[in-house]
Amino acid sequence: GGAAAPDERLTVLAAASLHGVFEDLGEVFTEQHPGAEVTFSFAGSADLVAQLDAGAPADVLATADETTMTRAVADGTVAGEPQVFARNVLTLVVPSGNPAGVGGLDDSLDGAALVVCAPQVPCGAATTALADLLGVSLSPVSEEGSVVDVLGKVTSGQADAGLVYTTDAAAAGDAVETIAVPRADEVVNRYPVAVTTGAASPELADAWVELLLGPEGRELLGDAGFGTP
Amino acid sequence: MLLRVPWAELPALLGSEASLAALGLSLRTSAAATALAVVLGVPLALVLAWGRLPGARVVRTVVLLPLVLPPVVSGLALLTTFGRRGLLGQRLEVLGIDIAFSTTAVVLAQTFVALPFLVIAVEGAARTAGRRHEVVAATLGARPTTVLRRVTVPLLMPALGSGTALAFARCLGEFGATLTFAGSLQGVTRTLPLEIYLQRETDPDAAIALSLVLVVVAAGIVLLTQRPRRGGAAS
Amino acid sequence: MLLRVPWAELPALLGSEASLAALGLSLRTSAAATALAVVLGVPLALVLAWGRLPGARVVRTVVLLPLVLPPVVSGLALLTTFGRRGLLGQRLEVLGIDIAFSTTAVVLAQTFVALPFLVIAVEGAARTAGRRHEVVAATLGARPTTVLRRVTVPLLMPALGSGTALAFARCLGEFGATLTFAGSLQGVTRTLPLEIYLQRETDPDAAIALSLVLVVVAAGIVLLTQRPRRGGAAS
Amino acid sequence: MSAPALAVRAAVPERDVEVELTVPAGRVLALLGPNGAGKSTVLGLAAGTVRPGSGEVRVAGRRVAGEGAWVPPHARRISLLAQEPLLLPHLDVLANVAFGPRARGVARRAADELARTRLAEVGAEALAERRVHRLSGGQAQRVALARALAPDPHLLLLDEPLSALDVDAAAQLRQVLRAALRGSGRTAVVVTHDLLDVLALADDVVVLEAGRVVEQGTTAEVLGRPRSGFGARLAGVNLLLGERVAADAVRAGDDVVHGLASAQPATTCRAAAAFSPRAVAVHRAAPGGSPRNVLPARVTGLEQQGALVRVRGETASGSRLAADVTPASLSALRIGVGDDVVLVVKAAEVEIYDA
Amino acid sequence: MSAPALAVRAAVPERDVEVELTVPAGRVLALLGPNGAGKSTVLGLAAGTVRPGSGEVRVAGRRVAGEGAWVPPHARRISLLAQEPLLLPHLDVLANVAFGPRARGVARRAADELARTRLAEVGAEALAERRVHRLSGGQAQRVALARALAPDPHLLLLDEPLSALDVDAAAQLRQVLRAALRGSGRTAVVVTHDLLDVLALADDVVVLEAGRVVEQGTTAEVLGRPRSGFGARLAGVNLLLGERVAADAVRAGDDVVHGLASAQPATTCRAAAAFSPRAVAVHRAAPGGSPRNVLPARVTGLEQQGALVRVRGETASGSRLAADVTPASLSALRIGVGDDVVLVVKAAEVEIYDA
Ligand SMILES: Nc1ncnc2c1ncn2[C@@H]1O[C@H](COP(=O)(O)OP(=O)(O)OP(=O)(O)O)[C@@H](O)[C@H]1O
Ligand SMILES: Nc1ncnc2c1ncn2[C@@H]1O[C@H](COP(=O)(O)OP(=O)(O)OP(=O)(O)O)[C@@H](O)[C@H]1O
Ligand code: MOO
Ligand SMILES: [Mg+2]
Ligand SMILES: [Mg+2]
Repeated sequence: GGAAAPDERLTVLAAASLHGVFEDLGEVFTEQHPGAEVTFSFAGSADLVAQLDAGAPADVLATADETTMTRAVADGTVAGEPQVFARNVLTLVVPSGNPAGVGGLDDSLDGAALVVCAPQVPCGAATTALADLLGVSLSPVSEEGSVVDVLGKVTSGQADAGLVYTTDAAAAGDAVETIAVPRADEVVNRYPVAVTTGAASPELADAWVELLLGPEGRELLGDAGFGTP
Repeated sequence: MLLRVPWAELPALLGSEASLAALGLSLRTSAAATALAVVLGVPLALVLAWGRLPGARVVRTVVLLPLVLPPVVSGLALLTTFGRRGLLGQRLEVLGIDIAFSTTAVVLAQTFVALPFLVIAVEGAARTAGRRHEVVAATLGARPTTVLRRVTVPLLMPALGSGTALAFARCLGEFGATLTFAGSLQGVTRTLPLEIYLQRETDPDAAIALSLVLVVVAAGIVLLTQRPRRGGAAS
Repeated sequence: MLLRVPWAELPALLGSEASLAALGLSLRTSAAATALAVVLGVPLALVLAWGRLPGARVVRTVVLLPLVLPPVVSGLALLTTFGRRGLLGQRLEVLGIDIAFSTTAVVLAQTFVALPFLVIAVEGAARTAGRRHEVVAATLGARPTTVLRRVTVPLLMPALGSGTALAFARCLGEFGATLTFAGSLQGVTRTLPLEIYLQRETDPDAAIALSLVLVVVAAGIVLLTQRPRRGGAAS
Repeated sequence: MSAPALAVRAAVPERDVEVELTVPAGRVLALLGPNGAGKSTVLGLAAGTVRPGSGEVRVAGRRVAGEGAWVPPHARRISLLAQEPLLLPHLDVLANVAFGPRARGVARRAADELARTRLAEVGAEALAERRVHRLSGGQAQRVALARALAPDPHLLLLDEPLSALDVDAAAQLRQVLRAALRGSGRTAVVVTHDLLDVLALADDVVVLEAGRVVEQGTTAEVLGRPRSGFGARLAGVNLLLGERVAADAVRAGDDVVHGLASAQPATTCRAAAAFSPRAVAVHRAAPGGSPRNVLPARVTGLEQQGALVRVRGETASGSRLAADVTPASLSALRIGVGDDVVLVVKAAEVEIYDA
Repeated sequence: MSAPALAVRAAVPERDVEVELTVPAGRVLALLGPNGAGKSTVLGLAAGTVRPGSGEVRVAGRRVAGEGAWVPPHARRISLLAQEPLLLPHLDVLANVAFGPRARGVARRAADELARTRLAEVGAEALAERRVHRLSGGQAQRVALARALAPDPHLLLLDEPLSALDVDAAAQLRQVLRAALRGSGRTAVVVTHDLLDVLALADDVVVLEAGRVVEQGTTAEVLGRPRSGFGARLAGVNLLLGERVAADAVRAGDDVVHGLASAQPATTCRAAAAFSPRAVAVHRAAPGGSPRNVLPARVTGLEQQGALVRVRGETASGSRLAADVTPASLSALRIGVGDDVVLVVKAAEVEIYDA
């Protein structure tokens, strides 16, 4: 909580993977809008949509894929057309030192513990698409419910390799080594944003979307490893 | 886990505004929820232990459920009850009360998961102790309120103490129901476990450091209340 | 929650291969973990209740911790102990035992969270009952094993029963530690709560339906073991 | 006349107890009977720890239990010393004794002082600061007694108050109780198995057997002319209960006993014949001569009692009789359990009265 | 000679108990003493439920407790009836009694049969199928006694086995115990407050006071010539313990009592003077005439005992004495508690012996 009561409050519901970028962008925003305070609620995209539907107070919704946003549109909890503000592609990560000697999505994975996202979640859908594209069949030891869980398995060394977003790989820093996957950029995951129907301060919400889509937003997203539309 | 703690950076990690806010919120909500759990749980436990309620088994089952439900399900259950479209929530909204996604919601979620600890501990003790001492006190002229104050509560004190400690620790650790039911707004609903969950995405080291704080606080509370107990009672 | 269940589609939702596999896996691992928790927990509880162990308070605190830790932290704790790079995990791997991503890991995670339920229930009952009846049995010539079999266990049966039921139900509901530690592969490590978590991404209605199954099974188990208890014992 | 302090006319079917008894205000009733006869149950009915299945209980005229009525124990102005001491384990000895007065509103210091007095009376003042689990069996019993006496109740219910006490303590506490009960205008019901307690404490006696009142009257009446087997054995006399076959003879089964009829004319068909064990001689075979009462019996027990030995026997019709003989004559007779003997008693030693 | 069945020479400092006693094989020892004297503690030492702080305990010659040695209760071949019945609440009555034999390896049917026999002996066969929480106090005590007798132990330890029993049951069970203990070659220690138990059951007597053995000997010795106040009060005689001031006189404080010296020459300086309460006359003022023993005292209690009233008094030096008088003479004297009286006893009634 801030010191003095803010004139206006902006509440942003955002996918957990946007945590770092959005916190930074929030600082820029408050500089530009003195007297406004930005509060974030981070959770899985499906969670956010459900919460919004259950009446969570929010001005802006940013999800990690278009499927969940479509659901929010159907619920009538967001106003207007959602706009894509970031793109993400998959990459292969291995624990630092690459103990299993993985070289890519190929035979080097035989006998190694590969972890991917489950097909039900966005990164899993992308994984399936990529495998189809490359004509390989993956036999993962685990299909996780979120990309963070995949990354966690790799950083902790439980798994020998994992398919995650490039942004996640970037955030993990030295804990993992990245192995580029050919044609990965052909399978793109898009991040849409929208102002909610029940927004308490629609002007600020619009301003946030504008900032996100503008140069400052692009720059910060780029720094975090996101592609921009 | 200790091995992986970045000791040098610990002060910085823990001192961040977000961490402090989360810790403060956690302590406040846990205290409130524990108090609520005691107020609701002790009478409930006594009724369950002593009463001959026809529906006692069902009531006990409902009270125990949060203990065993996965966090997501607990959250869903709360949301469908107290949420804006929930059974009770709709009525409350008519009265102008909206609790979902507020600090109240956090307290509610924590009370929900902490209540069974109190009820189990107190009911178990009350059941084993029986009402023998209460009956003796009554035959000496003590009215029910006096019996409660001077016999029942002192006799149940050890159980109540450890039940309360467990309940408080459980409140501190509550995660799933809070996330689903209250959201994760910094300073409002983002408790320590939620902060840890979030930090894990961007800064696993910070997550481990915060986890350690949580473990230490919880362990400290559980440990503190384990006073050496008295020997067997003469009967 | 009941209102939001899509009753018409329920059979189809529950009958899906994924749901059935998850339910089956959950039941099997929970049974194994509960058995393990009983085998480990009962002796531990008796030692804690009766023994004069110098470190009893610390041991009890450690045992109780999983009860109050948030799921992520539990998972992290298991990972740093039994994980491939964990303290014990490394040694096990040298012996050729690799539990990562196996059903064994699920059982381990469930045992970890279920153990405190057994220990609390049995220790509490053993402590309140005292050793009076055990002493009487010994003065009648019963050797310790006989005392355990014919006095201690029967006397603790109600507590053991409800402790086991809670442990089993808790195993069924275990989510966080399994997710963090064991992974999520259909038929191998994806238990019912993990399946619910996943379903929620694509089909919230299905998630609610599965949650309901979980609640009903857990409630049924908790309810079943609440046999009417005996009246006060003559002393 | 004012209402009796206690009137019970109630049944507890699950224990097969069905009693009717009255204790006038200011009197002390001894409640006697074999184990399991229902004595504790009657106290429980009066105290409110047992609910009657039917009937009613009145304390000082007020209906405290019965259809529609229920006054909880604390509101009955009674004090119950139960058969188990059941001291409150979280309080020390002093606080246990002070509990009743405190519960009835006495200030802390006054209650503590009263408690110390009561403890001194039962010889347990040195235990005041002890935790209750560090007491011996008899010490706990004394403290429980002090606690029951402390609240100064209208009606005092004492279940075997002097059991578990050593001879000195029992004698001393009997006096304490006597002082507390007799001449204080207090009403009390005392359950006991000890004749001395009855003699020292009780105005009236009720004997229960198998959940029913089988005898009641003043202490002198019941012990002087017992009409129940239990009363007789307690009083230490032999009793044959049966049909009056003559003004001065009673038949019980096949056993006929002649004696001295009481001065009052007989009014009932049932009659009792009572005689002291000391008046009974034991022979191996029936003797000739004056005694009119000759009862063949089988020896069921031999028991030393003070300087004498008590020979217990049972006749073919099941009458249980006792004879006190000197050890010398016993060894001359050379009898043992199971032997057939003849019990002989002079009619002049037998009293016959209405039963 | 074979080792004694039980030899205790041990201290339990936290209870201030320090005793040394021996029970020869085949004999029955009565353990007597005031409440809190340490009787239950001694049984606990023998049974293995109390650990000695120092010293040792031997059962049949085997060291079962003491530095470095510890044999747990179940391996001692003893059987303990504790002061509280403590029946096993999850078993019915029959299973409680059969527990000991079963634990010692007797087959189920044989154990059940044995249990039924034992239950019949204590008059509780009808309770065999009862759950234990549905027993009355005395019924529970009977079952506990049957249970203690069932395992057929080498050494039987009984803590107040006949308390809480009705007169009939107590008399009957005293016989059961007598049969079980005497002449069976079984060794037993019985704690009791009842003189009848001592007379009926015990070969030897040990009196404890404040955690120490103050008297021991055969039953006849101790009751015939008690050397402790407690023993004397139990035997029902007055006792003055003090210094021998003449062959036939004892001084205790300021009180001097003359009597008949025993045939054996005096060997000790400490001596005892014993006389029956019946031999003591009570006067308001010192009478003239023959009696040589005149003891001024203050009345501390009046107690009905059978046909007589017992007057209890204490002299200025603290000797506690009793006098039995008829109710008629008492009412003639018009004395009450607190009055000063003079107790008079003929020297011919007083026995003087070594203490
Ligand atoms: N569990 C205990 N812990 C500590 N002290 C105790 C305990 N039980 C008894 N005592 C004390 O030890 C002493 C001896 O007690 P013990 O029970 O042996 O007496 P007792 O001779 O059996 O008396 P009673 O006739 O009242 O049963 C007493 O002073 C008593 O207060
Ligand atoms: N809690 C109980 N539930 C059911 N029956 C009981 C209960 N307590 C006692 N009884 C039974 O009720 C009857 C009367 O018991 P009660 O305790 O009144 O006897 P009592 O006269 O006090 O005997 P004692 O001299 O042995 O104490 C007995 O047959 C007994 O078995
Ligand atoms: O928060 Mo848990 O440990 O998955 O119930
Ligand atoms: Mg009774
Ligand atoms: Mg004792």
